[in-house]
Amino acid sequence: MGATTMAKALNAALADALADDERVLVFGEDVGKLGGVFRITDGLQARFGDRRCFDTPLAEAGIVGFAVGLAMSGMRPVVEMQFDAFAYPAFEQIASHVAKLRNRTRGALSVPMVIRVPYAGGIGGVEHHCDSSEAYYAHTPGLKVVTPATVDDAYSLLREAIADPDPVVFMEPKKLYFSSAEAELPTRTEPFGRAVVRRPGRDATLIAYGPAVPVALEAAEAAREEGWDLEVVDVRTIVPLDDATIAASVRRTGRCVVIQEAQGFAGVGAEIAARVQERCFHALHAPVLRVSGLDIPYPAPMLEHTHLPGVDRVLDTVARLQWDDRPDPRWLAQGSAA
Amino acid sequence: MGATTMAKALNAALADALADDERVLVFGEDVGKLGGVFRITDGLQARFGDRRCFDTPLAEAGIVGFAVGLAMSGMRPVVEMQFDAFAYPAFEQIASHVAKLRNRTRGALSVPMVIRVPYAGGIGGVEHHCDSSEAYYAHTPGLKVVTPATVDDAYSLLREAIADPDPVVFMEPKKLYFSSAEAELPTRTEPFGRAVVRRPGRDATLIAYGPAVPVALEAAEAAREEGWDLEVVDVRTIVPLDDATIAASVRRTGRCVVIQEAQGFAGVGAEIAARVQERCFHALHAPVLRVSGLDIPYPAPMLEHTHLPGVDRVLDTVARLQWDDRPDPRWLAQGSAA
Amino acid sequence: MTSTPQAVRRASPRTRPPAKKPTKAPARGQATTDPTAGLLPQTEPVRLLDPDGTPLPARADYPEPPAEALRELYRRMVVGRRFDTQATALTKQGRLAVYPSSRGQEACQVGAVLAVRDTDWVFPTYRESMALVSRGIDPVEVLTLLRGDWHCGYDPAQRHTAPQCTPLATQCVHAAGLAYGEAHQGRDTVALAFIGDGATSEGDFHEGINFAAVFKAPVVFFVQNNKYAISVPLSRQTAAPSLAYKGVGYGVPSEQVDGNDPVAVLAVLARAVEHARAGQGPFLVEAHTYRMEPHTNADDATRYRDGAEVDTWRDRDPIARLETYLRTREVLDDAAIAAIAEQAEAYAADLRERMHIQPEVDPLSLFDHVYAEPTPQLVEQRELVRAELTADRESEGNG
Amino acid sequence: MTSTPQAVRRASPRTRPPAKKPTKAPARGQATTDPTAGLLPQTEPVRLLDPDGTPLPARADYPEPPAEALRELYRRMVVGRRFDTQATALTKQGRLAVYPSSRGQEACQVGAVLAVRDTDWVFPTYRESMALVSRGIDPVEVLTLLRGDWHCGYDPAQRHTAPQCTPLATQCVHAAGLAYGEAHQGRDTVALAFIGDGATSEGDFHEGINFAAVFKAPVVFFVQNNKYAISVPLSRQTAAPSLAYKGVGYGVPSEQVDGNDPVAVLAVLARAVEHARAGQGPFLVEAHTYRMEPHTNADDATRYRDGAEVDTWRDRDPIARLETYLRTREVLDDAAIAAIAEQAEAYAADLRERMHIQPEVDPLSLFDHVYAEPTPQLVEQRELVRAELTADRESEGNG
Ligand SMILES: Cc1ncc(C[n+]2csc(CCOP(=O)(O)OP(=O)(O)O)c2C)c(N)n1
Ligand SMILES: Cc1ncc(C[n+]2csc(CCOP(=O)(O)OP(=O)(O)O)c2C)c(N)n1
Ligand SMILES: [Mg+2]
Ligand SMILES: [Mg+2]
Repeated sequence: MGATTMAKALNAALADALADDERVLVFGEDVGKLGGVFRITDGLQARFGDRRCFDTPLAEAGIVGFAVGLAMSGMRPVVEMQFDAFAYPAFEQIASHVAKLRNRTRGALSVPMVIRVPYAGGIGGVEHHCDSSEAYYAHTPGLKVVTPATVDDAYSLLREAIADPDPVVFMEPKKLYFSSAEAELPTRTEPFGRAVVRRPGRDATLIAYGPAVPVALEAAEAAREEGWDLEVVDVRTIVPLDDATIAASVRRTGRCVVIQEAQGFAGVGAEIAARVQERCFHALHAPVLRVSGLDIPYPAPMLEHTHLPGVDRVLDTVARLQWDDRPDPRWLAQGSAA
Repeated sequence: MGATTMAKALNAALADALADDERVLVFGEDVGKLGGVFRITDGLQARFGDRRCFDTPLAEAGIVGFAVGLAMSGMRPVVEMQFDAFAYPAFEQIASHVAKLRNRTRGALSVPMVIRVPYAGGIGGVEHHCDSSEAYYAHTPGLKVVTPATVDDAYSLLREAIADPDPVVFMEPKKLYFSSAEAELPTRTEPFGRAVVRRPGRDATLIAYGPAVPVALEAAEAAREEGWDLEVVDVRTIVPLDDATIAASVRRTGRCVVIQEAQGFAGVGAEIAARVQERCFHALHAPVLRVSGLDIPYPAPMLEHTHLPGVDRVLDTVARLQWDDRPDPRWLAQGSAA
Repeated sequence: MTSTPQAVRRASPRTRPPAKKPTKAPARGQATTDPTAGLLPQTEPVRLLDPDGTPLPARADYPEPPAEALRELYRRMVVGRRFDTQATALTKQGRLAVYPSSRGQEACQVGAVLAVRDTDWVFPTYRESMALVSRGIDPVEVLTLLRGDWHCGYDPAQRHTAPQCTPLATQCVHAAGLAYGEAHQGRDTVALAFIGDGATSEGDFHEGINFAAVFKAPVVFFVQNNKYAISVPLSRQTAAPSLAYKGVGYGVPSEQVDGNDPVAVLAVLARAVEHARAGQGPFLVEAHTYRMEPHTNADDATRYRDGAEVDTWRDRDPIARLETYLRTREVLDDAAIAAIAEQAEAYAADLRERMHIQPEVDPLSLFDHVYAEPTPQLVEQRELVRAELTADRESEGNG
Repeated sequence: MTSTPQAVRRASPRTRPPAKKPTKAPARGQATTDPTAGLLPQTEPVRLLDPDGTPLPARADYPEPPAEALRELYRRMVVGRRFDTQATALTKQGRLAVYPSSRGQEACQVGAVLAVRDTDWVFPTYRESMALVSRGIDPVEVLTLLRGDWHCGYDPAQRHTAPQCTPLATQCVHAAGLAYGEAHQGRDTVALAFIGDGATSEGDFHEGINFAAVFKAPVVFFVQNNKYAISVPLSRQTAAPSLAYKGVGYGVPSEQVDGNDPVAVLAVLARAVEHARAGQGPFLVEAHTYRMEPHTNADDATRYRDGAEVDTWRDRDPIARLETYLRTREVLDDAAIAAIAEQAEAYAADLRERMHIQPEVDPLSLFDHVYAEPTPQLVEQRELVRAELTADRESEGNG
């Protein structure tokens, strides 16, 4: 047992999958000799040869479409998109084929594959390198969308994704690549479709996923000083979503804040908020509030802290959960103006 | 004054824009001699010549990227994507350039353009021809997303879109192309950013946009028989969204159902539901409920009526608005199971 | 239709040793140090029969396929055309949502599938219904999507035939991946990717042929240049001398062929398939042909092309051309032709009949194949639909 | 740096009547009926200087640019390289988030921008910082995005220079649209689109050059083939004889040039620009060069290439090559060279100094340019951020 980073855990998951199943192929841009720009595929080509782990021409639709064909031939492709925004050229292949081929063929063809997408910000990256693109995939039926927030989950969810019969968009929070934790690999955590309570609490539930989970945990820690005991739920798999765990938590606490790093409008947080109020209406003492990135293009390094939902923004929002059981003054003016 | 179809209104808007502003160019696949597969550009090439309205190579990223360059040179491109799912190849151009160029250049470059997308179903189309893709654009900061539900709005919003300094994704509900209404063109309706109450009512608010608006109106009509007086709000512009009108309506009625044709998960309806409960929590007698398409690939003609949210599904949902002020039994089982 | 075509056996590397390097003769006598050697197409489309059916002088690069193969080619073209006209008729009777006809393109549709084996994979577009029935797939299955059902009808894995692809050019990349995957697993499968002239403008065509070239994947890219993409003429798709000139930019040998000359199509495709199967990488073939019908039954072709142009191409009918030739060669006579025509009629009658039976489609099947197992959200939605259906039935019962 | 380059004036159609048809001599004596005539590149990259700076025999197709242009080319290359090494140094000091160096590619970076006018549009990638400063744009503006600010620094409309483009190949389509729009409005603007070898594999390269060809838009596509896309060698991008062979597939005349021969780069680009400006449509140029530094300062090139390879290219240094030649021609002497080196030092010193001043960036400016006017939602979010900032200031005041 020793400290491992998320990057290393992902690397180990790929290596173990390559070792266990010869149908697994790892490919993409710079995944070979270089080991990927984040070194997630480090050493794989050296160990498994360039038939199992290889570089492709620089073309993301090509990479995903090639994976579709490979899956049709019985292989299990695991492809890397170099950065979030650089998966957009593959959007048609993903939305119109990867997501739909099983359905279109009544299951005669399935295209099990993993599309690994390093995503979100917090690493001082320049534009196009920090997009939070999970909602695009989550809104597309036929895709599973998974995002680990812990080292153990990184390993376990990636193994599960590779073994899954369905295509999985595997969203890796870049800023957590070098987060580390004690972990004994291989490890097996809860399966797809299960959210996990990362911190129990009684006063309100913070629901988060991916890069927002550490923020939620930090906020919960800080909230103790303000006298709030906050529960933190890590969503883990956005599709399929674990309604049961989420609703059970909010029914217990009666208050809920959903946290996501992505721009807020029509994002995954909106879905979670909408579901929570549908399912927990009578248990709620306050509206479900959301904390998210701003509805702006991801800003460059100097201003990313302004964009990113941090502990303060979370705590400010928790403070608005109508602890005195009185309406939020914020929306009253607007109501009368209209 | 006479009956006009939405298709004719859109055609008239394009013609008037071409006549009024020589910077306007209309191009895309089959928009020239053919007049577009839905005939929205019918007669434009004949009237304005093939320098103003022309066919391009068959490549959607090319079409949108070409429009970006044209906008940089001072033109006002209006491009047609032939069908919803065929805009996906242009997704990178739209998300990484069209949406961001103004911001990236502090306004020195703007790319005013209209990307017309015939969308949604109800026309017996085969797969890939009926996607509801509005959420992908609505989730992308920097784009305006507009969708008319009436003949007047079709004309007026399209004119406004062409005149707007920002890029507008103009979503045209296919099934309404041949809906007709009395209309005197040119006409000017409420500007971008204004939702409109299409039918006043006291008991609950139905919020809808695009192809769901006629469904909402029909449902409201039918609901009279059940003794419900429903208000119908037509969102019109998804981005920017008119929070004020929406919230004011729900505060008046105390109950709300959001209707969209798209698959529900992480769609625009989720955003609206989340916002409504945030802003109207204390006015709500029941959770904000949603009616949407199923979370499946758009099905082929034989089954589209099962997928599409119709009057019955809306009324069933209205019935669940806890008229007796008792919790919805539906979610209770799940709560206890968890 | 039989399912092991003659042409395939003939082109097989098992019966013919694979050439060690690109077998194509260098065009125009270029020196072998010419970097384009073996990559550029011949300046004129390969043609083995004159439009009137007169054979042209035999050529070494494209030997004529054996008579048996040509007879079978003819038979399938006749049946294929009859299938096609029947499908168009079914749209008028509301039995099909839409049908993209390939009338006029019979030489391409049938010649291409005759050039591959049953174990090879075909990647068709929406236009290839005729090719698929020629490949032996049940016509009702082929028309499943087009009649409004939610799936592609046939079993692609069993038929080695991808679902008919609508998002243009996307299938080119699938073909590259499939072909590479098959080779990776030690199988000598060839992938045959159909694509239209218009679709070559899409980025996915570029990426697909490039992946195939870089990975030396055994793919034959077969462009049916039927001169239009719906209403848009070829001149709006490319300024290249011809689409076959795209190959050299990927290091892919290319050829152009008279797409209304069935003999030439079969000969050129057979060679392309042989090249791919021999491990020499992809091959690009452009067939010059013409779409006699509108884009689909819903299209109005009079808006963008005139009848005179269509008439010119009527004179180059591929079936008549082959018929004349095979009569001359005495491979076919009146009796044989009549017998084939009768087969075609029977085929159409059977199709007509079976298409008049409306398929039973269970609405709840919508949830069966979105994922291997439905998500909890889909299970909820299935219950919702089930309840709606029950309510509908009840209200019908009461109404 | 001056902003009206000599080379541009020389290549202008105002001083030289435009040729009536593609001016390129048919390669390898092909007959004029050859459909590839004027479209294929020469088999060997055009070279006017030997790697050691010795001039090669003069040639009719690519006459040598005038001495004044070459002197200016040299000056800008020296300043450009000094800028580049300074920028790399700034990354080490944490003044730049990241910097993609173009050291070794000076002939391409400078030669290309010298070939166009100030009113022509340039479409750079992230690699073209040197090209942009050579174009006269303030280096601090050029480095704005890379130092971590949220916008591209310079005013693209005023500079006729698009923001440095990161999503690979996407700028190719913009260049086509811009060039077409300019021509549509009666202006004789040329668009110069930079692109790397790796990025030619993207669909947008295909679509961009195809749109330009079909619309005869005056674009010069300039591929700097520096042999790597980050770690991926050219052999993984294409199986073509060379990237310049892609042109013929679009009907676009193409040329390849020794990208470390500054004289040849300027000569070939000048001709390509002339071709475009004369209304003959786009032109594709591939320059064979080499990226001496890692992909960016964050990259570790030792993982994928060895020092010996880099050393080979060190011997082909474009600046030394031009310097030797211009000394031989007595265009440059020790004094002139020293003066230019001094200019370069002063340029770097000024840059260093100005980059050490941390820019003031107002967080609220994040909302200013998402739309022409912020939406109500953005106004709300701006108020949220304003309140957060106020609270931060207050707690800092109290803390
Ligand atoms: C990505 C994409 N864009 C647009 C369409 C709509 N569309 C269907 S067929 C067609 C024309 C295709 O022409 P071509 O490739 O020449 O093939 P043909 O129909 O002539 O066989 C178009 C534009 C589509 N199916 N996919
Ligand atoms: C669409 C897209 N995919 C991936 C990337 C990540 N990326 C940035 S530079 C680069 C390599 C580009 O190589 P090349 O085109 O040869 O240009 P060079 O960097 O050598 O100048 C990659 C993969 C990107 N910027 N955009
Ligand atoms: Mg065609
Ligand atoms: Mg490169």
